[in-house]
Amino acid sequence: MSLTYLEAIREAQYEALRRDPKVFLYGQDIGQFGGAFKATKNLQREFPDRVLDSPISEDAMIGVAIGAALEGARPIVEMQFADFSACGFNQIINQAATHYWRTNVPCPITIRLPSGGTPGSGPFHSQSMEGIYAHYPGLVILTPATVEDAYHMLLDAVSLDDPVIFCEHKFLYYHLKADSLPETGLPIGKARIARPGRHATVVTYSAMVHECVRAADELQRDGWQIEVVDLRSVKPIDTDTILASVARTGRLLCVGEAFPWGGVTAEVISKVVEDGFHLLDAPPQRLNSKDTPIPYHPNLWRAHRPTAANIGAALRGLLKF
Amino acid sequence: MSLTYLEAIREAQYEALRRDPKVFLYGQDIGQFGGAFKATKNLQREFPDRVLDSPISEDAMIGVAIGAALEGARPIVEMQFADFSACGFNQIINQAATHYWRTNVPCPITIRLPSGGTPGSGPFHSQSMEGIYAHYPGLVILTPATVEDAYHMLLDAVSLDDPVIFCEHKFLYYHLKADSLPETGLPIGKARIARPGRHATVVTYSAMVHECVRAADELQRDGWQIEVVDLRSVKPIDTDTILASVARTGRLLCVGEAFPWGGVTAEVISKVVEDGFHLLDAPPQRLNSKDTPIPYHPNLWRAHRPTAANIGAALRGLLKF
Amino acid sequence: MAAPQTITFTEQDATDDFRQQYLVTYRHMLSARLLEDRLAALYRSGGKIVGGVYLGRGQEAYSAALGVQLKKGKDIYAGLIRDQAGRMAFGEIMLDTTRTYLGSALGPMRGRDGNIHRGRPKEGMPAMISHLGTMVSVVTGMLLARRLQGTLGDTVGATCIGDGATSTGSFHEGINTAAVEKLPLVISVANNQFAYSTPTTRQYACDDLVERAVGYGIEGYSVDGTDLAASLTVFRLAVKRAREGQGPQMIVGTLLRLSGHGEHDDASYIPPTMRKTALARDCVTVAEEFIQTQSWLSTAKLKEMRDEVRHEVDDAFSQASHEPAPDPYKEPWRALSSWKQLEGDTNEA
Amino acid sequence: MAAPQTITFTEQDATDDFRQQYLVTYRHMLSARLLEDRLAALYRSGGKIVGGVYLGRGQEAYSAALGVQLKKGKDIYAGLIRDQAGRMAFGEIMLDTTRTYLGSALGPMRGRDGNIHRGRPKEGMPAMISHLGTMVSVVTGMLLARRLQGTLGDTVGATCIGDGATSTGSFHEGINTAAVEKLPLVISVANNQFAYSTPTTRQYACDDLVERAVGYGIEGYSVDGTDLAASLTVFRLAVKRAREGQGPQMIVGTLLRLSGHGEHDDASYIPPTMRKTALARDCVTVAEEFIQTQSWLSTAKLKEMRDEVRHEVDDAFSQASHEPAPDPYKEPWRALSSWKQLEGDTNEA
Ligand SMILES: Cc1ncc(C[n+]2csc(CCOP(=O)(O)OP(=O)(O)O)c2C)c(N)n1
Ligand SMILES: Cc1ncc(C[n+]2csc(CCOP(=O)(O)OP(=O)(O)O)c2C)c(N)n1
Ligand SMILES: [Mg+2]
Ligand SMILES: [Mg+2]
Repeated sequence: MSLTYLEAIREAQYEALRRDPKVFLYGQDIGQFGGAFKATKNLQREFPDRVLDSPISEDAMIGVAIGAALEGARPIVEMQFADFSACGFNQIINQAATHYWRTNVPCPITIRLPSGGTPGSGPFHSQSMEGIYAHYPGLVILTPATVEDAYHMLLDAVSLDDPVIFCEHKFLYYHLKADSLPETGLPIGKARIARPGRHATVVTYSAMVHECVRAADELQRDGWQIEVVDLRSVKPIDTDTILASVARTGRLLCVGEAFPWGGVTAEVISKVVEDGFHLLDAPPQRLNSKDTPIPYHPNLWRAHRPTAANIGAALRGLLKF
Repeated sequence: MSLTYLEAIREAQYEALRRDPKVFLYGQDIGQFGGAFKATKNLQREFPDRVLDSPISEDAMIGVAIGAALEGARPIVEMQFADFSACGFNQIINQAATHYWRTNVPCPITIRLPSGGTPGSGPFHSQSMEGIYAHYPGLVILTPATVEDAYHMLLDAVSLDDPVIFCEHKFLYYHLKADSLPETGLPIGKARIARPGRHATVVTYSAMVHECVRAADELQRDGWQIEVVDLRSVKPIDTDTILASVARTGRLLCVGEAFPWGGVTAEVISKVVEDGFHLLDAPPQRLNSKDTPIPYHPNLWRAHRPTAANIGAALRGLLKF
Repeated sequence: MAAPQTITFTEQDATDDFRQQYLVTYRHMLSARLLEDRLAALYRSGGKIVGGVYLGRGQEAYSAALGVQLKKGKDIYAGLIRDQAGRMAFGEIMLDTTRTYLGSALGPMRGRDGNIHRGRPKEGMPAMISHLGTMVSVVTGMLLARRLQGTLGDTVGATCIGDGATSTGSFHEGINTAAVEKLPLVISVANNQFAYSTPTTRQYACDDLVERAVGYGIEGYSVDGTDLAASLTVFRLAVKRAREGQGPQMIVGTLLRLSGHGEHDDASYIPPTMRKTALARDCVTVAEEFIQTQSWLSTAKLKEMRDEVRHEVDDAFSQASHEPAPDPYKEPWRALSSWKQLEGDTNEA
Repeated sequence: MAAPQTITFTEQDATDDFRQQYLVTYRHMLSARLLEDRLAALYRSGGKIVGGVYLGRGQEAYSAALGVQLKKGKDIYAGLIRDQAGRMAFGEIMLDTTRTYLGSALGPMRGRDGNIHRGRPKEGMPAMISHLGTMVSVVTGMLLARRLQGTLGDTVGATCIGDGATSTGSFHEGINTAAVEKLPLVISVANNQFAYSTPTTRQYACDDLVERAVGYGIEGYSVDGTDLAASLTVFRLAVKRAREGQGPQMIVGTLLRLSGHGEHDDASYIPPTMRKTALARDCVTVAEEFIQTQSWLSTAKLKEMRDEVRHEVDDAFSQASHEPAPDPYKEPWRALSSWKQLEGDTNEA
């Protein structure tokens, strides 16, 4: 058996529906059609009452999921693209995120955000919104980079009693494959050393893990051993694992695909310098997208996001310091 | 003449309307009623056609402003509370922020967000959203801390050809006063040394400037000279002024009222360590609100946000290092 | 879809059962009025009340007439800003109100949220957030979950909204979703002529908001919201039809807010002429007169009821005012229910 | 507010002027169809097209019938996904389309945005963002600014939307705001029975979306969107009434999308039976037959027109395909128009 990142997401939803009759799926075109990316393909056939097509109403979609969760259901909401969650933003940050704290009643919903850029998708079908949601208390933000994590973390998200923003990366959907799925995954909130090394640490997540590993492989040729830490969860952030890595390497580069102001990379760097300043032998660096909307044309798009090439260049700069 | 922060905002709007017939105001209850905080008091009487009450439709309010700007108008939109801008979030970040870059046609709108906490206002009338909007390319985010800045920066916002998120702090509305207004203010994007010092730098903005100055005054008694930098604009950030201050003091504390994950304080720290790592004699520190929604009860509220007391404590920790 | 109807009360509706319901509802109205009068007085005297005070004065009949149709423990009732009466009619206890307003740590919101934002979601009373319109889809989702889990039966979910909030996208999306799912949602619009200071002419352009019902493919009713008899009649009908599976029901009650938006507001923007129209009738007085005309209760009995309620109000205030305020040092400051599980895994929540 | 009307074409409407407009519109329909056929073919052959391709096949009559009523340089036209024909009828040049799809740096979006997201706001053609419903308030704002500045005159603003997008809160807020301001907004709903794969039964519960008009207090019309004559008639009327100051006009055209949602989609979810109904008539064929029945053009003339259009399409594609792609090294990567001013002040944009 071999399956893709996208298939893992489908399988996890299948498994979630199978395990727990309280789970249901809600989203645009997810029923008979199986979703814009086919992440729910055939699931309505298997669970006819628990895979529901919604109107184009992101605000109500989240509101419905919240209400359903209050009555004991376990909704998984698919946003057709992460970008459209902007229309459900208010319900996510003000209703879902505050609910447990205000009322003592938890709000277990999972919101799937097909995230990140692919060539030719443009400013409104390419966004990475993890940094926006992570700013708000009361949300858990997961950003799987591997097929295995896509599967196990989605199942974990559904069983967690809190609202989870599940940022799955569209660029990984089809070409990231695994031969099989391990029985269990790492716990939520734990980072993973994607590639061990000792000269510098790259902290990253989601699709950028693969760009960073590529850059690290490239630097290996020159004898540099770069450690790549895959955050897996951007809220909570596993500061222990990051600090342990920086303690080994003394150098830190943070890479994210989102916009450069604030967000995950700034949060990681701030955490590291607060608690691990003495571990650093060089100024910690960030690499994010450029500070413009995400371009449509692939020529521009490739220059807009971090790639193995400029990650490698940033690393060389860092190592020279 | 003496005027409050709130009156300065009203005066700036009066002046903007007077100077330029293309300026108009749009918002809920801003007409005859003069707005929930009276920031537009009597302005409809003076400019009957250019102060318009809107329906409770934050998404449309921003959309209307964008459309009007494309036709050459200069709208100032009042959100009744910053928190309700969450319902206009999509139009702000996807329509206004991307417009110039996509089409080459600028989108000069000013969105006033009555921001920040006051006792008894609770989770939905107290939010500070500057860090959310600053994440997005294409927006300018202003956070005046003084009466003078409230006035001049609002006028600057209206004359700027880009969308501006104007975060005015409700806690300053009534009790912050100035005797008169200077003829001009600092340019947009320039930070201000609110209080000079040489032992540590506190970078902050909006209402927290005053808490930080209070904390600095308190430490002065023990001989500590704390420099307080008022960012004024959180996007763009005036890194030069910050770095120059850190070069003098070697120590950095960043204070913000917003939630602790990401946001302005993380951005400032990341910028400083990237370019000014060698200037630091101690790990740079952050102080934000607690990572929960903003509490309603004043007892909890006072413990939720940074105050002169815990800013002072953080500074003492930093100075001991 | 049939055109919306205007519902009035006719003498034939005055069954025994109706009389009983009328009197029970009147008592809830009175409770809400006296409780809120006290809140207003406390607010004005300063110090005691934490935060703002938002009253339902003038809307008690319309509000309670819905709450009284529903069963706590079975149905759902999501009251909004001006639904003190409806909440009480549904079964919310007075202490929940006084504790929340007085900032007792023992109230349902424990000082974390306040005034009208209180609720007990596990008892069918969701706790509203401020953002208007957003509760419509939440109640819709509660009903949907019941249907999926096979527990819907003949339960209904009710939610309330003002004229102003009908302009929100959230209202539109929520009601449309409920219509598509044909869920037993009862949506009560209290058209009190103003949204804060904004008159309806700046809020919508149709003649009556009930005209929206047809466009959603749901049943709609108009009613004089100052008239308890008519309000009971319309909500009886609407709740019955919702229970029977006729899908969402929209009721628009016409009335006037007889207070400021909050107690900080003198509502001087309400034209004096409007205060002289039938819209401005005080529904509590109207109901009391109706009771007397029908000879359902004597003046003595009415006074007795009023005294009883006053005592209940006294008790609720006195108990809450002696309770402790929330203590920031005892507050765990954790926004996630699973924080222990997550902190076990890593070093922060 | 009067009840919505269903508009049909009657022979009396066939004035000389109408014939002329019909033929002009038909030519735009043909242009759109042939241009989009080429886009689809290029998409399938791979490599040339940057991004996705979304066609208006089957909607050309309804789309162009609105565009042709408007004057570029005076009115506003915000076309949406399936409005290639309407855009052309309004006056968008073919090169704007081909350049955008082929990723030429010389197109209006310069490679920064693509396909249907193109526009020229300064020429009355706002550039849509993807988030559905959001353009309604933008066009409303454009009209409002004109009124404030005294330049509204008898200009109108038109915006288009699909059945699915009527479920967005943004649509609701935008249209309600236009109604409150009584602005000359023409809102054309193309009910093509599906939103991506979602049938209308999962999108709304009313019988006809035009029933929403009454609830907004605006005028509404239904029309068979496959019929160019009827579509011209309804939009003539609606645009005229908007120009005259009668406020927003909502038109709902019924038709079927004769393509996938995008060219990646085979639309196998459309029931074959539906493909056999009148909804599935190809409006281009219908119009051509009508022209022949009316003897307005000979078969030879029609063929001549088709050849002319084909040449224009050829030229537009050939020119755009020889133009340079955007160069990331020449891109200033600045999202603010005032970046120079702001960088003068500080060290970053
Ligand atoms: C989305 C949103 N925008 C603005 C507000 C601020 N606000 C609170 S109540 C109110 C007026 C509500 O009017 P209406 O819906 O008619 O209810 P009423 O107060 O008359 O009962 C406004 C504007 C809000 N709570 N939510
Ligand atoms: C707010 C929002 N949610 C989801 C989408 C994704 N999406 C793009 S087109 C589409 C279907 C639109 O259907 P309809 O409005 O009927 O227009 P049609 O495609 O049929 O012309 C969807 C769901 C979007 N663009 N915007
Ligand atoms: Mg009202
Ligand atoms: Mg459609």
